[in-house]
Amino acid sequence: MKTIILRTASTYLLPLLLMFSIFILLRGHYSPGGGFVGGLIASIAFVLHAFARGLDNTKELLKIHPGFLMPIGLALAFLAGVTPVLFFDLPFMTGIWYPGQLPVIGSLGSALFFDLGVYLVVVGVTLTIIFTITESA
Amino acid sequence: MTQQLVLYPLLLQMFLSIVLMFCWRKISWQRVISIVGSIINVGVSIWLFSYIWENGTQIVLAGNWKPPFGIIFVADTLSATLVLLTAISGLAVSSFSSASVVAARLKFGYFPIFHFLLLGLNGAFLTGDIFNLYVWFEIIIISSFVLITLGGEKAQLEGSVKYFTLNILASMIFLTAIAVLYGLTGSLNMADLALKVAAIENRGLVSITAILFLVAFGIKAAVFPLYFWLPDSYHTPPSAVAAIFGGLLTKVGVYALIRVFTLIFVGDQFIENIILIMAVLTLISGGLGALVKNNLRKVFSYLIICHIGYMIAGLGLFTEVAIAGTIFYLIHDIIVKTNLFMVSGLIFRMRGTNSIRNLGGLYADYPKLSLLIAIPLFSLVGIPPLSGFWPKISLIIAGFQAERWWVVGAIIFASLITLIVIAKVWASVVWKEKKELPVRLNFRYFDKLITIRKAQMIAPMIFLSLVSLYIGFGAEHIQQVSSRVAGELMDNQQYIEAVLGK
Amino acid sequence: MLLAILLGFAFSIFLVFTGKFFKGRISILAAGIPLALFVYFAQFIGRISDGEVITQFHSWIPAFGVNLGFTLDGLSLLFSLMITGIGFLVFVYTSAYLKGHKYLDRFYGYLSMFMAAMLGLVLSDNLISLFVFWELTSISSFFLIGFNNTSRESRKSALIALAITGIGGLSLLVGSIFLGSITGTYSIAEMLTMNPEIASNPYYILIVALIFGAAFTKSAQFPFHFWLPGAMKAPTPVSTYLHSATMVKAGIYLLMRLTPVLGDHEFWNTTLIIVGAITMVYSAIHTLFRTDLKGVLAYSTISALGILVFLIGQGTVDALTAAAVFIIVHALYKATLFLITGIIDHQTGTRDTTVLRGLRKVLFPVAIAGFLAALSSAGIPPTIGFIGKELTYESTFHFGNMAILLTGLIVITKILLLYAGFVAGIKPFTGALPERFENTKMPSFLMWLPPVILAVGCLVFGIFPGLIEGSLVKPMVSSMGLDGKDIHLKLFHGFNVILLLSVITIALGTVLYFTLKPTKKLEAWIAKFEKFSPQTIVTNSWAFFFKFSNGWTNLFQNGYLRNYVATIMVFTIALTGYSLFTTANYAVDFNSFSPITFYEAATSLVMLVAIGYTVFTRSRLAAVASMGIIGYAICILFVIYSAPDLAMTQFSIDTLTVILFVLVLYKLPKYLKLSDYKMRIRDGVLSLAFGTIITLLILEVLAEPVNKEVSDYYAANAYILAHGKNVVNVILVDFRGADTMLEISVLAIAAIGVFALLKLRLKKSDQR
Amino acid sequence: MEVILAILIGVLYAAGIYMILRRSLVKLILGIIILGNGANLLIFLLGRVVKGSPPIIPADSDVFQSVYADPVPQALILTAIVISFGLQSFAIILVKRAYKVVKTDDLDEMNAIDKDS
Repeated sequence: MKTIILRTASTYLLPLLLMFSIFILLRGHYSPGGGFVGGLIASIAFVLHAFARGLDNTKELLKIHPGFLMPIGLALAFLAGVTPVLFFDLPFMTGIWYPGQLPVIGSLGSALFFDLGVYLVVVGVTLTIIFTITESA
Repeated sequence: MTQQLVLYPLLLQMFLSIVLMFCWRKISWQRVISIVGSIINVGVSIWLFSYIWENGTQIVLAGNWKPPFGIIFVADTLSATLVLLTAISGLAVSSFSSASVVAARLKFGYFPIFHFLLLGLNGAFLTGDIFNLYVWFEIIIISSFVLITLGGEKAQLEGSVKYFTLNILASMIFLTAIAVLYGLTGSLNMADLALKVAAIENRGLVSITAILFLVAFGIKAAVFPLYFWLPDSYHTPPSAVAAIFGGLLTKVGVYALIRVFTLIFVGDQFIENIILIMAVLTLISGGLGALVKNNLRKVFSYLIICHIGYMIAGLGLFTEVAIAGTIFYLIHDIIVKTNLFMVSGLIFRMRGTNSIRNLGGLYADYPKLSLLIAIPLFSLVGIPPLSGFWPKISLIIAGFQAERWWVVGAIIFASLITLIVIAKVWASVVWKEKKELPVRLNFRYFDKLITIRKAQMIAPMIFLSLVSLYIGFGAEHIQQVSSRVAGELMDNQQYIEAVLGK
Repeated sequence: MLLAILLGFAFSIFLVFTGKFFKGRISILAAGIPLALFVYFAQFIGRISDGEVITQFHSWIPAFGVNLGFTLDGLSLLFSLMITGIGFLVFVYTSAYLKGHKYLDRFYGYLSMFMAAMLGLVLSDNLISLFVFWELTSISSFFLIGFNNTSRESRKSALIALAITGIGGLSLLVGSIFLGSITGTYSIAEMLTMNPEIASNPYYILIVALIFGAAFTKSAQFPFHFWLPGAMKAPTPVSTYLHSATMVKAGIYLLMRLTPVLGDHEFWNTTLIIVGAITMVYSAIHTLFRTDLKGVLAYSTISALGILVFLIGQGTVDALTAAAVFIIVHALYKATLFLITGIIDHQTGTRDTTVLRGLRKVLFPVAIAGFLAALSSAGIPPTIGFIGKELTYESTFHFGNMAILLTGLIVITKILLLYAGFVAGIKPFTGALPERFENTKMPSFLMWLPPVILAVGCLVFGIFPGLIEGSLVKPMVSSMGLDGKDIHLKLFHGFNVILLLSVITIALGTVLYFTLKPTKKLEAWIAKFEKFSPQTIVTNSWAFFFKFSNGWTNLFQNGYLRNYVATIMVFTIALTGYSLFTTANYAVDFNSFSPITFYEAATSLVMLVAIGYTVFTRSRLAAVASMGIIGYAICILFVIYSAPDLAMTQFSIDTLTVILFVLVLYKLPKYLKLSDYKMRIRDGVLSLAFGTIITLLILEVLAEPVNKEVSDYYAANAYILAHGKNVVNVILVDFRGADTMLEISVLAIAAIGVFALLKLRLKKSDQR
Repeated sequence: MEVILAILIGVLYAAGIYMILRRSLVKLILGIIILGNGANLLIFLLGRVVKGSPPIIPADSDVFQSVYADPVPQALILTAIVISFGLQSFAIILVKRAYKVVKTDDLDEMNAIDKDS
């Protein structure tokens, strides 16, 4: 597997795929996509990198254990959900929207942060599972 | 402040789980956070309960979308009561876990998952949306899978395969039922469903959907002939896990049955009869199983099944008196069963085994703890005026009024078997002479624990015993709650109006 | 009165925490309680005999109609005095009997709990609270019988006693609730006026039968009597107190208490007479060949209880008066006999009647007590036993056309009981003192004084029956709803048939005593008949029942997952199938369906093939791969039916699942065995049936009208209110965002689970 | 086409149940996955299917102009798929662990716990 081509390719593939995954995440509100699929694409990027460069390299690149992304993602999504409760006295999960439009993303609102949380959790979960299996296989 | 009150228990548990995940491997922190959080949770739940008691059913619209469009959380008296009971059991088990669950398990996410489980339970009690209920159920089962396999011992794995398969099967049937319901009504909000289902002309389809729900929740509630996963798995995980399972997991199934069959599928004679027959067979089967088993936790597992029969019988009789009996029993059972499994854990720590044949001598070695153990044991039997006794009055009255003699007979039969089983347990575990067992190397016997750990194990038992004594001696208050719940349930218009605001 | 009852409970709880500090001194403290209560109740004698009924009411659980209502009338007063009076003596006796016992504090704890429960039982006016106390007496009896908890026999007897009285208790509960349901109250006082309505109620027989179930088990009536001899495993004070003087009379009390409510009905009277008669004769015969003193006393107690039931069954003023007097008689002499048995056992170490002789020389005061008690038990004047017997004969002798039969039965019983009384009270003390007993010491006066006091009571009340006539007997008869004006207790009624019967009884009994010599051999020979006794029948049926339970449990809980699944599926298919075929209307409108295109047909075909391959292939990898193909086919369907988000998700998830499977699978061996042909047919039929039901269900649902209210709302507001155009995503993060929050939680939990499953290894010592 | 889909779903359910009834742990998991697929399709079909018009509001408009597929079942299925994925991955690892500890894939042999009663 660890052919030179793949190694070289993965160097470029990783950032490319990550970019793509974020694009998918951001456009989710308007076209097919969203945090979940975006997260999966990002994980695939890392998995490919791991295949090419070895698991240890990927881990080093990530700096933190991928499992750590799960509480971060959950916390982000949770915050997006409770912000209206804490600061606006609105019910849980009420969408809070920044007035005005941004490119690509469209309206900026709490839903986006929520989706970002989903994205992080999915990356964390997928990588944790696959890395753990590979390690103990 | 109180506008979102319904959600506070959920938000708190979610918050706790996330914080605990951040404290990965820092188990001393986790212990403290879990216990403190659980105490706060009890406070919040009491607040919620008293608010509901004063002001009636409350709703929160998640995302601020008006019903039936968004997900809605509804706290009527039943939900608030169950949330409170979950908080109480949760606090007890949290403290018990921090002493009895070995550090290796704590390091692998025991506490975060435990709080996710509590989150799932609270959510299931509070949600007013059928698909959301499914999702809560999934939270519950995935947490319970993780907890039941945590440690990966042989018995655990074998038990969990059965647990896993049958619970997944239940989820699939549940999902199928939701699909049919959505296909028929286009709605997921339970109050809205109640209206729309009532308007469906093809009653046969409604009946089939109801049966699918009955099977799905029946598996969760461990009703005959759907209970098989329970006796094969409940004795395998650590006793703290078994405590929360024994106290609460099957009760979610019972809750769901109660909710669905008092709100959405009402007045189907065929189904009511089926429920009654299932209840009677559950009472009998569970009792017979408890009688022949020789492992303390297996005996308790079968008793769980047996006593689910009481609650289901009340639902099947479907009168206000009967439902009040069901609710009272539910309240009693959650507290006592949680306590019982902690007792089994304590005994395990004392002797290194749960086999009744090899146990004995507790009375000589631990006289005071034996008396403490006696409280849940005899509450379970329903020695009056302890807690298990009172709901039987309602159930028997209801059986008499409906002239269902066989139901009354089964209730009596189950009570008798419970009495005999518990007396047998008492005689051989507490009274019998101590049997010399081979000492297990490095096993953390109760006597070897440091004082704080001992206290963490004993205090929750005292706490729950006091609660069950209160349920017994203060039966008046509990009965008021149960009657009010029964009144609310029997008149589903009340719920519908609270949700849809008509 | 509430305080009086609670005192006992409070004391036993108090002992739990402080028992250790008091060690030797608790006895005095403990005995003070029944004494104080005795005095308390005794002061009501005057008011009660004037016909007053003292009531007290405390609200407890009005929601159930359960309250602590207490009534002190003739009946409850007599019982209260017995409970506290004999209680006091037993408490005192215990202090010497169990002196220095390690668990003396526990013993007193149970005993005072029992006393409190028993008081509650006899004072309660509310049937449910009566039941509460009733059960508490059973439980305290359980603890007391099992007091020697390391003895296997004790434990077994305690269990049997609890099981039998447990059945009775539940029977009482159901009976009370039914009674409460038809009268609308649980208060006995309120039921008193409703006798005719109750008797004419269609459930009358059922209710009475249930109440009988309670009374017969508690008062050890045939065929439930066998727990009582077993209960004699308890220390002697317990046998004296619970199993002869008080608790076993709870059933009698219940029958007496409910006589005005349920009595005066053919079913009531006949059943009680028959059961009472069988019990009294059957167990009187049983006393004949016993060699264990306690065994003799146990069976004679059962017999005496039979007599009481028999008398209550007659229901006449005469009979109830006789019953009232006999309760007092029996309490006095039987308690005495038990206590002296305890002394003999304690001092000599044996209770074997074949060896005990001549003890008067070493235990003189005890011998006096025994002698008096035996006389009273035999009904020899001038003891009160004589009066009791005369009244009994009087009532049977005037009982209509059954008089001869009933009188005959009671005379036989009395003859046998005379024998029993003599064996227990006289035999151990007469004759020459064997060598082995020469060194027997007198026990502490705390032990011998109580039986002497009781024995003197037998004599005093016999000589001066006026002491109890107006104060206890008359009020008691009135509280059973009868007029007790004409009751006059006296020793000598003149020469009449009754007196003749008495003479015959005494003569024959004495002859029996001198001729019958029970030996171990004889006892062993008699024991052969145990095969036919109710105890054996019950034991055998229990064994059978246990076997059945085992079979039933293992039949369902057989450990095979596939059987569990099959059972569940059979259940589901049966119910849904039944509903489907009885109620559905099979209206499928094919025109409403969309036409089939090529892509759809091809995808479906691929999927079918893949499904078939997954199911039947013998290679795991192939199965996984074709499962992946099923997933991709579904993916294509999602694309065709306008669900791009779903298609994307399904595609990635499906791929990931296959990868995971492969990662795991390549370590596993090939499929091992395959189930046999029959099993596959069974499973095939089951699954096809379920599949068919699902298909039919779908077609049925599709024929129903559609309601799109909710999705229309989403579509209309997705952009305007929720700022998104991909409605599915808007639903996921906004309309139903809570679901998604949970969904990612599920993922996180699963990941932790996977991590723990693969990484966590427990040390041996941490395992179960 | 709905009829064919209905039959397909029936077959999926039947195949799933049949696989769950086998003795092999791996087949059991495959059965659960197939059953899950069946349930997802069921939700999809019962929400009524529409061809070629995804529930995405056209870029130039605030609301739908023409007929569109019901988005609710799609969202539900998405949630269900993801949840099933969590459960399945856990189940697959469970198989692995169970195989390592119990040393067999045969469910009938996983009964040791029931023998000690």
